[in-house]
Amino acid sequence: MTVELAALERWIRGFAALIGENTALLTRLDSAIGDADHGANMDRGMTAVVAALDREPPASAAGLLKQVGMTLVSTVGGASGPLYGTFFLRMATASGEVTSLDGPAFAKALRAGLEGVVARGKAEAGDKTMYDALAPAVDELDSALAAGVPLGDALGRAAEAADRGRDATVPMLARKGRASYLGERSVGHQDPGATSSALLVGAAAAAVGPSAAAP
Amino acid sequence: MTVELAALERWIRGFAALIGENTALLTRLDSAIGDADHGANMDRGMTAVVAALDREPPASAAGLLKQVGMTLVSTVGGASGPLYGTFFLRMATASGEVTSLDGPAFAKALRAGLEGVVARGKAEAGDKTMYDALAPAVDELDSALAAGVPLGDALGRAAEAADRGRDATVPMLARKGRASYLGERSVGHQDPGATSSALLVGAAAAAVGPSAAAP
Amino acid sequence: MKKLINDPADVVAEALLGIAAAHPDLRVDHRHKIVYRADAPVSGKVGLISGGGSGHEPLHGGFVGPGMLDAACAGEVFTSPVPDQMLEATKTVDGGAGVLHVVKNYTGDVMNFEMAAELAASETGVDVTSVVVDDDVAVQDSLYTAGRRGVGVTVLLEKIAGAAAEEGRPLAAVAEVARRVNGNGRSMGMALTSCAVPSAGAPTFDLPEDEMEIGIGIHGEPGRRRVPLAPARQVAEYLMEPILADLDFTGGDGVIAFVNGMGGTPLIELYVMYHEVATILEKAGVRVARSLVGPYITSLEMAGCSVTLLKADDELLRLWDAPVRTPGLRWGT
Amino acid sequence: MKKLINDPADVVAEALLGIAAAHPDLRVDHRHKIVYRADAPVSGKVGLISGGGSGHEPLHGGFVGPGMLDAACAGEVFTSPVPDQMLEATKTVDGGAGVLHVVKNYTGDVMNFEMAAELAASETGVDVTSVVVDDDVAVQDSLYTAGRRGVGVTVLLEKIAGAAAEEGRPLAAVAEVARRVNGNGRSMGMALTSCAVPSAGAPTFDLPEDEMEIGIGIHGEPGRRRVPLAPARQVAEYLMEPILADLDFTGGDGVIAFVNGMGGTPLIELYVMYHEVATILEKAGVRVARSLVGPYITSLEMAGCSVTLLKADDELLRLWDAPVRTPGLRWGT
Ligand SMILES: Nc1ncnc2c1ncn2[C@@H]1O[C@H](COP(=O)(O)OP(=O)(O)O)[C@@H](O)[C@H]1O
Ligand SMILES: Nc1ncnc2c1ncn2[C@@H]1O[C@H](COP(=O)(O)OP(=O)(O)O)[C@@H](O)[C@H]1O
Ligand SMILES: [Mg+2]
Ligand SMILES: [Mg+2]
Ligand SMILES: [Mg+2]
Ligand SMILES: [Mg+2]
Repeated sequence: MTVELAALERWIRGFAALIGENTALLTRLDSAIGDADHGANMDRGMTAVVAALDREPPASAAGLLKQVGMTLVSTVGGASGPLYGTFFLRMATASGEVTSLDGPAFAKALRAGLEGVVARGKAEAGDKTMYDALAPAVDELDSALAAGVPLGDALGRAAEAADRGRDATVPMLARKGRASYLGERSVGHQDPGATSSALLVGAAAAAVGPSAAAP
Repeated sequence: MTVELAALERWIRGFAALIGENTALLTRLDSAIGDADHGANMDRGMTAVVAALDREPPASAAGLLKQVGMTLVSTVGGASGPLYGTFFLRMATASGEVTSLDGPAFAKALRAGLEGVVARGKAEAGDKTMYDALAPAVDELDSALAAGVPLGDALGRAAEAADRGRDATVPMLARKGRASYLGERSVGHQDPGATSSALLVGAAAAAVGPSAAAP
Repeated sequence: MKKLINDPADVVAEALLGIAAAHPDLRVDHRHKIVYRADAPVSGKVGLISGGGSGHEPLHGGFVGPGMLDAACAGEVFTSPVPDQMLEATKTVDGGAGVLHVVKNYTGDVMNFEMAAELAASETGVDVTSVVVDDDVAVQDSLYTAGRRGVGVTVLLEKIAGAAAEEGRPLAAVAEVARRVNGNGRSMGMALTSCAVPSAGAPTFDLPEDEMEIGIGIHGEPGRRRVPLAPARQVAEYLMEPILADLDFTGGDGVIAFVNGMGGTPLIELYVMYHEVATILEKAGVRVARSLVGPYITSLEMAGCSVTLLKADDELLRLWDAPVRTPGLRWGT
Repeated sequence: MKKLINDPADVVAEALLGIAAAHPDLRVDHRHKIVYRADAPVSGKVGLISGGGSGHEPLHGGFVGPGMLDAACAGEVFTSPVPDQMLEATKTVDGGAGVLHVVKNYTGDVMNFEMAAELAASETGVDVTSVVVDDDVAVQDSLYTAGRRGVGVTVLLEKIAGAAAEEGRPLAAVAEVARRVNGNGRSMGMALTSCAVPSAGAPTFDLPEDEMEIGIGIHGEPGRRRVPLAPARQVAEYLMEPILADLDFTGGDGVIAFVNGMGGTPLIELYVMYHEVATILEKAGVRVARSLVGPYITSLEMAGCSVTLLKADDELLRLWDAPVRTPGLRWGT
């Protein structure tokens, strides 16, 4: 099972749709421990991404992911712009000029994206950031694939790991980003970036779809 | 029956006390059709008046009324400062350096005060101002005295006329002062200055006291 | 009602202490609550004084300095100052050429300034002339009412007449310029929220979340009408329509366009409003010669804005451009 | 949420249209949302650019002009601008002597400016140096967190570094002055009410009628703690105590004392606060060399204030006094 260019595009469009549906939620989460703009930021960015896809359909995985990354960098701003932007730009570099990625290649690209987020933002596990949703998802994908789970199901497990990671940010004390100013008072709130990241992984699972049941 | 210096002083102190009790009411009325300061203005002024009385007890009717007028002019500001100030300054001039005023003399002094208010503020009957409480009171005092009613009772009737005059401001459309900016929207609200003026006349009646019942 | 104050009764006195501490080139007479130029009186120059209730800052104290006012009298919040203050200010700034009283047209201000002028005439030899500002088109003008309120034009008038005085013109000429500014200026304001007078302890009026007040005064006096909340574009039309209907602003040397913040509205919104105002002016064929955007005549924490247009000629523009050095307006020096 | 805006999505673009119309001596690049000096680039002069989320006006666009910034990049409300904007601004203002990026210490601002600097290095030959402002003592400083926020010192730094650039100093020297300002400045803020981000459509936080937030940031980020409403005197102590504890402000040539309004607080209250701040400084033996009172780095319509102290030496004071001509700060020219 591979991820075709069309599936990548479904992923991105699906993520944009999820962001659109959850704009108010993301902003509300960001009101509690940030500055009430994460929903608007992501929605502005993903709307621009979809517009760019409509305008100039990319011809390769690298082309698509680079277009997404560049568009996010140029339209989102805030902390999430450079972070998600770098995520996709690094994924693009890792993917190369191909029109389909097999499971390991897609997982490798995701890990490269995750490493980009760390390079840019210096977050560690437990800092209460998008990292806490993305990292468990990438880890889960790797181990599921290593255990022979087909890609679609492996992505489903990754999405569940991202959701658990997102939920796990609730009790954390923020050490990065705007929420870190709150110290103790950040405890008890779900991180907005981890929430959008869980949507990102969920959209990937949905775009690739569950693997056909073994006959 | 005459108004002694002590009764004049009781009048002024009694008015100050009534203003103190009604500060919030006067401000509330002024919020509706003005700028929410009539209570504070009058209270600041009458507090200063009482302090001046304590400091320098005046030796004549003119001395007392002038002190009151000057203090109000110097401490109240707004529309009510010059108006009440002029009222008392004109009363002082009309009273002269005496220590007691008989009924007609007191009534004459009040009318001089009223004329001062008109000279300063150009209000006419029905303009929805303090004039609409003061003028009926002064008229009523004159006619009661002319009908042989003793001063104390005549002041009681004047106070009732002031209250009626105050109530009659409710349906009026303001043509003077800040409430005039409201046009039609001033209708239905009681004028704050007419309200404080009714307190002024009521305080005079209380200070002089009802005449002893005929034996 | 949340405010950064101590005792409501001390707000004005304490703010004057703050002004004195923050502006070493101003002097404050704390007894009389007067802010005046450190170099007052300026010999041979017409003195300009104004004053009014506090709560409109920077008006008037923030406009004291070379090129604008010589002194400002601070009344209690929203309450005209008392004649003693204007008398004292008149004496303080008289440099021998007389003193112009700039009076906003409110019954209280007019009467207190009138009494001050009477006192000045009887107690001093100072030549006093008064100019009354009444530019608010929200108010029906009539001989039988208190007339129009003095609002935004006050700022422009104090600047321009101040420049005329600084040039050494005689009292009559400075007064003439001031009256010309008043005659050629019109304003209209609106509010999104109420203000709260500190001593009153509660908002002056209630304004539902989905309504705004058009034609409001600078003391939270109710305006012409309440209307549903509307976009900035519509608000600009509500304000501009009566202004443009009241005076022909086309021709001449253009207008000074002034979008004023009422106190609680952020600057970013005032620029959005200025854009709408400029767009309407362009459509109406009115040329903008100069502009001013910011909170200059405020109403405590009231959210809202006002628009002022002043039809200018070459001379008024030159006086507008002349140097001014006050806390509130400062350029050219 | 009541605002003088049209579509929330257009607030920044329309405000920039207003700025362009109101300030003919500034230029606005509407595509990139950059405000820049009409005479940019100034040949041989170090260019100063800054930028950040909108909603803090006059910061930064209102500080563009001779003696201060060469350009300001406007992000969405409370959202750092994107690298393309800083890159474009860098190219626009480079007069051959390099460009200083003034960055407030927020994760988003830091990362976007970083990417812009990387792009400038790879795409242009422009020499770029960045200075990060982190003066907010409300925030615990640590290697493991995002560090202190950049707040009030930003205004003072842009003025002083701008003067140093105007003098013709080289990039390293301008950056050194800027870092010195940051190292010697501390701030702390508080809020009485929340702000509301236009696109969010609701207040960022709830603050009961009888409470205030101490240590708030300029984006309505919750502060150190909530306490019951208290008089200005007490509020001044809440803000001054951590500032004075963090740095010794005695000695030297005194401080620049800056009481800043958060947007919704009227000027009269800021002067009341300034009086309290000056009183505390006097007791603490800190001499005030210069002062600034007004809304200069705001948080939309949030009511509240912040205090900034900058320990100054003779040189910083001279640079502070140097001429500046911007919409927000203007003197000496
Ligand atoms: N250093 C960082 N590393 C990883 N993620 C971060 C970092 N800082 C912030 N984030 C993420 O960014 C999210 C906030 O994004 P957003 O609200 O769009 O930007 P801003 O904080 O600039 O307003 C946070 O919820 C967090 O997940
Ligand atoms: N021209 C006038 N003549 C008589 N009374 C007046 C006039 N103008 C105003 N008033 C009275 O003054 C009252 C308001 O006083 P106050 O609130 O203290 O002053 P201000 O209107 O300046 O705030 C009004 O209610 C009205 O009764
Ligand atoms: Mg945010
Ligand atoms: Mg009143
Ligand atoms: Mg008043
Ligand atoms: Mg943000």
